[in-house]
Amino acid sequence: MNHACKVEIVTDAIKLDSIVKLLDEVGVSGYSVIKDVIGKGTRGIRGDDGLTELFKNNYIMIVCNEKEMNTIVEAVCPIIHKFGGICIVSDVIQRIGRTQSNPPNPRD
Amino acid sequence: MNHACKVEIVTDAIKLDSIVKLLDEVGVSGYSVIKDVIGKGTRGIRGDDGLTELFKNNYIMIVCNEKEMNTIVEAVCPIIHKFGGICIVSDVIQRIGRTQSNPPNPRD
Amino acid sequence: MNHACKVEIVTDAIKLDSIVKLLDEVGVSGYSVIKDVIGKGTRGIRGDDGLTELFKNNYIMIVCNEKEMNTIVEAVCPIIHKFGGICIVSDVIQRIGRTQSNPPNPRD
Amino acid sequence: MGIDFQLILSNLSHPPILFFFLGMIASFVKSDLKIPEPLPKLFSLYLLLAIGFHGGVELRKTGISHEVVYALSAALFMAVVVPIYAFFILRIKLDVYNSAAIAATYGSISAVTYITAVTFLQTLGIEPGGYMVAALALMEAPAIVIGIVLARLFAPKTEDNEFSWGEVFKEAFLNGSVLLITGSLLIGVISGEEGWDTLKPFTKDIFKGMLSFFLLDMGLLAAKRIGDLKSAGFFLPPFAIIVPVLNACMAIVIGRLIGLHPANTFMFAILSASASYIAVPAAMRLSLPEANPSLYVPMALAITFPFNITVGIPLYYYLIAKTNKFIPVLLEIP
Amino acid sequence: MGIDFQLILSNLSHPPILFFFLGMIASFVKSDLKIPEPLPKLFSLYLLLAIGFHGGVELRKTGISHEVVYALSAALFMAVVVPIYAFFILRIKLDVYNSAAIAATYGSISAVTYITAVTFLQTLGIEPGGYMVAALALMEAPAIVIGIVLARLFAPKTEDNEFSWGEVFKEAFLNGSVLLITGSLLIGVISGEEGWDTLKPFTKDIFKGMLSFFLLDMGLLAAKRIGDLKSAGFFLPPFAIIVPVLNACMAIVIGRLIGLHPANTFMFAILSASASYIAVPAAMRLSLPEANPSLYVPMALAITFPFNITVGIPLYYYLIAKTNKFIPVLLEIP
Amino acid sequence: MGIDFQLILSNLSHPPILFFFLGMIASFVKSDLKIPEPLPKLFSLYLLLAIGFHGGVELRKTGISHEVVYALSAALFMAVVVPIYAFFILRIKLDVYNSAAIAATYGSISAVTYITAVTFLQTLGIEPGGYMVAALALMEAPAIVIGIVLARLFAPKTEDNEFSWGEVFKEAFLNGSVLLITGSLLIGVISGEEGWDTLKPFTKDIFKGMLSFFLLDMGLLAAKRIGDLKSAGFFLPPFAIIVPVLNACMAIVIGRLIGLHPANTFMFAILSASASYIAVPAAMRLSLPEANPSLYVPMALAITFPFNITVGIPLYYYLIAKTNKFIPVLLEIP
Ligand SMILES: Nc1ncnc2c1ncn2[C@@H]1O[C@H](COP(=O)(O)O)[C@@H](O)[C@H]1O
Ligand SMILES: Nc1ncnc2c1ncn2[C@@H]1O[C@H](COP(=O)(O)O)[C@@H](O)[C@H]1O
Ligand SMILES: Nc1ncnc2c1ncn2[C@@H]1O[C@H](COP(=O)(O)O)[C@@H](O)[C@H]1O
Ligand code: NA
Ligand code: NA
Ligand code: NA
Repeated sequence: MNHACKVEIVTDAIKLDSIVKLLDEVGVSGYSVIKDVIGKGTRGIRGDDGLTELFKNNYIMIVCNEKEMNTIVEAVCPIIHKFGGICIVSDVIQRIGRTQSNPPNPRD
Repeated sequence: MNHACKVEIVTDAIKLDSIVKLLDEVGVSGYSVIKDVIGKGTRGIRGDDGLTELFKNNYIMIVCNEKEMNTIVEAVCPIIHKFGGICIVSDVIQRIGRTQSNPPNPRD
Repeated sequence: MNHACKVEIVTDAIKLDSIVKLLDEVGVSGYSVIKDVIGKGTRGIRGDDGLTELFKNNYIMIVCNEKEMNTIVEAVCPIIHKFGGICIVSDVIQRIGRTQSNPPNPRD
Repeated sequence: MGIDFQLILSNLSHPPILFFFLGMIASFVKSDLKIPEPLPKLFSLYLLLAIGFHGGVELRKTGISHEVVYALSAALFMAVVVPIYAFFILRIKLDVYNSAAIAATYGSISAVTYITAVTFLQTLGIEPGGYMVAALALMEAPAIVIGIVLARLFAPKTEDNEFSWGEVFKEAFLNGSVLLITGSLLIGVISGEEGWDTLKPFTKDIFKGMLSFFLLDMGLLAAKRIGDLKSAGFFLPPFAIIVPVLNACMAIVIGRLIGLHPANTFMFAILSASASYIAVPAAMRLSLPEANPSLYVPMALAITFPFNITVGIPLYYYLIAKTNKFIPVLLEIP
Repeated sequence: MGIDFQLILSNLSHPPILFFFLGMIASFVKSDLKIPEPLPKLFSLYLLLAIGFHGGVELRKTGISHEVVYALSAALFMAVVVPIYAFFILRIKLDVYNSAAIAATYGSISAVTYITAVTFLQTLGIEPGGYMVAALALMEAPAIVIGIVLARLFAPKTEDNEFSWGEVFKEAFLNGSVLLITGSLLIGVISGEEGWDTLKPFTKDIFKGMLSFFLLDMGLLAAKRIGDLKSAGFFLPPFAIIVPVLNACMAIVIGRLIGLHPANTFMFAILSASASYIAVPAAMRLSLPEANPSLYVPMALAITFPFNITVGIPLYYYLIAKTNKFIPVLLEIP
Repeated sequence: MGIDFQLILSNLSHPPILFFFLGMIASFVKSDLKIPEPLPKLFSLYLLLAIGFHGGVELRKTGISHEVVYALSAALFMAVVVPIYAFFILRIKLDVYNSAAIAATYGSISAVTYITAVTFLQTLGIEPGGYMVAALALMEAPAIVIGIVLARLFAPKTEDNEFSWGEVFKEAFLNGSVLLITGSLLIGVISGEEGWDTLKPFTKDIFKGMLSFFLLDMGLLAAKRIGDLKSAGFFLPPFAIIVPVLNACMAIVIGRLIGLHPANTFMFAILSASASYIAVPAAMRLSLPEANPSLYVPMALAITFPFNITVGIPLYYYLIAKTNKFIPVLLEIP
């Protein structure tokens, strides 16, 4: 089924390139990145110090279908276990974009 | 029904003003904007170059009810088809704010 | 039940410290913060002026279980009523991180 | 009046002021010119550091004379009296919270107004005493505390349990701008002439360029905030001009009575006339969230600040020149 | 040719140009060196302010002579003619939208190219007339309007109801860089020598350092954009070199015909040869979203800009020196 | 000892050091003073560019003498030896990953420590050789590679397939700060005296002001990181002072043995004593994510850096002055 999902990843800014490469391999139609994200997790507080990017996270959001979602989640898992961060998946009930006609709205 | 939704829009930073105007016309109670968003989509990679805002996106989030959501989605559609970007709608199960009493939690 | 939720809070940047303190008291496993958020709500337009942080919001996202979610929502409520902002809760269908084994996927 | 007019003109044709106008015009014609965050912060931190350091070096030269003590006492006096009298004027039309916040705004000072006034004096070949920077630092915080005290005294009692005096004092006396200017002043005092030679090209030579750049941004900001004043009614805009002029006049009289040098009286007047649009609003937003920042910020930033740097500076200068001989000096400085 | 080669070398060993190369190399070896946002913006705002202000002060000295009027007319002429002829050349291979956008890019100018050329002249001990900064400001906007007009005229009609001429003119004539340079020019004219003395350490002394820093970033950016040109085919890269040289030659002939001083003809040539990678792309993205910014931005930024500052500057200088005596002066400046 | 104490005092009353203390104090009293991102980056890029360029211009003047070759060899020697011996000391208490990361941190250098030491010498009227900047550039990278090699050799083998030597070398030798300082050095060599005159107001005159501003931020940062050290136990804080002093002593002996000028020996000592808190941590986080950045960053930033710029600089200077005559010169520079 072509149902749309949203995958959200927060992880160490240094791994952005790896994740982007990974998404390109999966062949997702697009992604969005917010660069200045701070936070707290198992590795303690990560607060940007303005000088280095050592304690900075990135937020990556991918809207995709369920199949892509599964591939992404699988591929991102080892990065998150090694470098930390979090990845969540949630439901999208409507999607508008150039790439895809709107998927059937699950509400209808 | 007064069910709450979340509309998320990522589009070219240059269209922020148009979308804000549009939201004001719809009469939503509020919105939030994150300015420095980069990403990839049908128009290739959009990574900010620090000098111009040419390759920058904005992220706009609107929490609203279903009726407003439908109006917004309809109005945003042509902008996204012309200037690119993505717009997704998802479910909100609880909402707290000054404007509105919490909608009935669908879980209850 | 150990179901995962996402709590999203947008509120005055000045209250970040209070909310972080509050989250630490609740004992959530982590949170993420995006600092430069502008927007509009009951208190009018809040657009950063580059000089002061007077008209700036923060976005805070917490992935947690339902019990934590209820505690957070309750604790955040008075801050939002006094200082403005919005707080929404939505469903997470899958969660990957160091802290917790993936909760049972509600789809399965 | 002739000389006054020429003073205004010469002040207005000074590059920093012209850049302020350029910023206002850019904003009015809706140009997309903007100085992106955090560049304005860079300029404002620079100006505080430079003015504090300069003041410290000067203070080291003069030492703590009687005049210094008199001037600082007068500064403290104004910083306490202004927010109190302003509060009661404002209560005529406004609720307790907004009155307290606006009163604090006008009781405190604006460092950029001070700096612009210094460059005005310098073009006339006059250099104010370095210790006036200490007066500046001294006048920033008290109004914050007084504003909050007034609000607590007169507001209806509620179960407001979030409030902490510790936080209020921290916000007032340890806020970034107070700390940076006081610290730089001390560094100037400690490192003296030798330190001055080290930093002069940075803190002195490029100073007016940095000020111009910053005033360009202040112009953009001020013009942007003018729109917010629509909700301010007919009472507040005149307040934002009359009270500063009144404060300046009080300062001029006091300065003369205690025998300050006219240049220092002028600086004292401009400090008293100026209103805070950075430190005080930040503190008010935290401690008096019930007050509306769309009132107190645009009043200070979009009315009082432009008024002071364009008309106020030459006006206060003119007043001092004209009135000096009619006011007796009460305290002959030993 | 010998002298040309030496000119190129001496131009290339100039620190700002060397920093440009350093930036390109850093990008090619995939170093993580970067100048984070909004610092490039700080440098570009600074350069516009400084060059505008300097030009204004100079203009005040010379006044509006006949040569000024001639030069500005010639500038306007080029700003109108270039985008039109470029458009029809581009239509051979490209669709209407991309042709219009690229034509506008090459019809407009690049302030940093201008600035680099000024520092080149200065090392030779020559100072161009301050009014050439006015020519710069004048040549920025018209191409934007012409590009959009061309697209409207030749594009297939659709129910495009979003378009507004008001916005086009605003983008063209009130964009940040036009406004800042024009405003600073006026401030220079108003404040004159006295203002110059005030701001000189800021606008003049540290100028080449700021330029070096900025060109470091431009090198990083230019190299990053080169990859985008893969999709540009075989037509556009040569276009991005030939058309600038052609424009420079036209300017050289025109400059001589109307009797401009060679230094000013040189500046006119470099303006004509340069292409916009800030103001025009911003306007095009809004008004002609159908055009592909991955074509017009890298052409201007990754080919024309490096070509002009490395080879173009000494080349045009050499051409003027060689051809000057063969072209008659039509308009004897009174 | 008397002279040492006075040296410490005179070093401490130098404005840049005073601004460092101001930053620490602001952080301790929990002031909201902060230098928002990316302004610290602006200052650090500026300092690297300026120091590299200055060094290059000086190097051009002196040429590559025997002393240069000796000094650079000694620098390379220390950059290799220090991380190795430090690793084995650290293994007493720590696991392989953290030992390797901290060893690399102390094997590499801190450019700001170097710069602060240069300004200390300059106030004494001494100018170190420009080539010591080349030593700085040379000592930044090797420790990164050695740290990672050590970790690979001694860590338990796992199916770690993400690791790539290419990336390690890129991180080590092409990281932004190495590239900027090396590139600026080369630009200094190429453009020489003429280039120096062009950039001097930017790279020299405002240098100490920019350094002061940056040290203000370093003070804020250092104080903020001290809290992280709670988890560091009793072993690491003394390590962060003793090992730098040890390295300085080794450098002082080596410098004398190979006959370096005392000023250059001093710079060599301060380089050896300094620890990296930018380049190395960035590389370690990527290549050894198992190591805890909350150990190696605060050690370098919150202990070693403040120690070096306050006590270390005068101490190493004093040691050189006192020991010089007791150590024989082995290599007489031809
Ligand atoms: N439960 C959570 N909710 C939101 N963000 C989280 C959560 N856990 C971790 N993060 C984000 O992921 C980053 C790295 O997490 P960690 O590797 O666990 O330290 C943190 O700094 C947060 O920004
Ligand atoms: N599938 C997607 N998921 C997340 N963001 C997207 C997606 N597609 C597009 N975007 C965002 O929208 C921007 C413009 O998309 P486009 O117009 O398709 O190039 C991209 O640069 C991304 O930031
Ligand atoms: N309906 C909404 N959707 C998204 N963000 C909102 C909404 N309402 C308020 N906000 C955010 O919360 C901030 C403060 O809201 P308020 O206190 O209502 O002015 C606004 O500036 C917005 O960033
Ligand atoms: Na006042
Ligand atoms: Na052109
Ligand atoms: Na070292």
